Amino acid sequence: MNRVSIQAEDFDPAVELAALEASGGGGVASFTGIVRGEGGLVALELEHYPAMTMAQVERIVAEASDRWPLLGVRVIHRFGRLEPGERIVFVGTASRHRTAALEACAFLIDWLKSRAPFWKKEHFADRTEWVEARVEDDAKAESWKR
Amino acid sequence: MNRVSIQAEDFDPAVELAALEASGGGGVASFTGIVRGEGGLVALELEHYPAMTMAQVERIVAEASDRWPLLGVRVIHRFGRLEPGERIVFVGTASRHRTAALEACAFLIDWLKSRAPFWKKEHFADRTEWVEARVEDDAKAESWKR
Amino acid sequence: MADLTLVYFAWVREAIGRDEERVERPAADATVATLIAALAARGGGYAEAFARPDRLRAALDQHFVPMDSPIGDAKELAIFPPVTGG
Amino acid sequence: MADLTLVYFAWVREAIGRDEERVERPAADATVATLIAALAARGGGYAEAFARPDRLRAALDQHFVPMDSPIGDAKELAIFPPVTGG
Repeated sequence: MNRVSIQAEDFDPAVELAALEASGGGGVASFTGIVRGEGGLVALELEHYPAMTMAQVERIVAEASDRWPLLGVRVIHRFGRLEPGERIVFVGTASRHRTAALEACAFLIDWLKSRAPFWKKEHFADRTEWVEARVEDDAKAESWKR
Repeated sequence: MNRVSIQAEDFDPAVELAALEASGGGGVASFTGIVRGEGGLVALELEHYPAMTMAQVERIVAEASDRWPLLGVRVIHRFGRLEPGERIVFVGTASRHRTAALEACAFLIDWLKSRAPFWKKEHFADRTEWVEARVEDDAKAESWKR
Repeated sequence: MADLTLVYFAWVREAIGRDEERVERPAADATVATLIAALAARGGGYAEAFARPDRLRAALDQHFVPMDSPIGDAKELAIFPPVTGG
Repeated sequence: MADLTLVYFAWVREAIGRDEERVERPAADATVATLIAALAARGGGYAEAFARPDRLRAALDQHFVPMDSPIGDAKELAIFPPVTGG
């Protein structure tokens, strides 16, 4: 019931939620990341490491399934050029228990931030800039360590 | 941008997510509760305290908005007779920051469990049974106290 | 002074056999707990519903209150089991 | 023994001006860090990309590794800034 997609195309959270709702659990949690259009951002460009990305995200999903009793996990991460308001990432989890679904969802998005081989470049009208990793993101991911 | 509905009718999480995605934040978190069909459950009957429910849930939402920088909150709680697989509750949050969206979503569902005036009765083929409040649910809600 | 409206939910309602009733306003120093004890003394469904006060919760005018709260001039007292929403 | 493929991402790739190249396999005791130092010594974009090793991360055969990891018989070494996905 676990599925990972790394894709350029947009996705439909409704379709993903419906599949998770049908997995027989009592709770479905989701997180959708959206490109913020702040500071005059024109577009975000996401580069990734194709040979590594899928395997790495699947490892993160397996770790989540190991730690929480999940009935389904769905991760979608986009790459390429994305404009403000566009979806970047989706994490959905289904479990018999709400806490498991919510915690696993938070864990997955924290780990994607600091362990999935993606890099973001911001395009403004007059310049481009690589997004710097945030120390807090790394700390967040570390905080899940057992 | 905060909206609460207490209703008998089903709802469409896709519509709710779309509205939250449009709120300008970088992250949208959601939790959907579903009736589990375990132990031969035929239906769940949800009773509530109409004069109190809306005001109480709005207080909980206001508390969440006070504690996290949220751009939008959506809570839907159903009452009446619900069959296995049907949605009971939806909590959606939008924020600039993923952690705020996820934490507020977890806070809201924990508080709905132990502070919203709803009571669940389980209908089986041969008997009915009022669901007992779980000590863990109360502990979960208490754990958010500042 | 106006009467007090009592409202019941879940198995409290079922044991008593009604969802609402009006009672004479209790004495000025009455608390939720003393009123519940007085109701339990009616016997029958009341005795059954209120046999274990630790399993009950209350709201005065739609706000949760502890059992030792004075009823004061509240208009509505709700008595019910711990909630199970969400 | 086969060559080693180097792959670069984000500003490392941009500074060097290519996303992939093959190099002669380094000595048996070489680590990621010693190879990066050797590459930096080429000057130009390499010196620029590898000026601050603390800002770099690496993966050997698609697994994150610390900078002091021996390269061993890995086929691919990726060098990149800290990731910013999610």
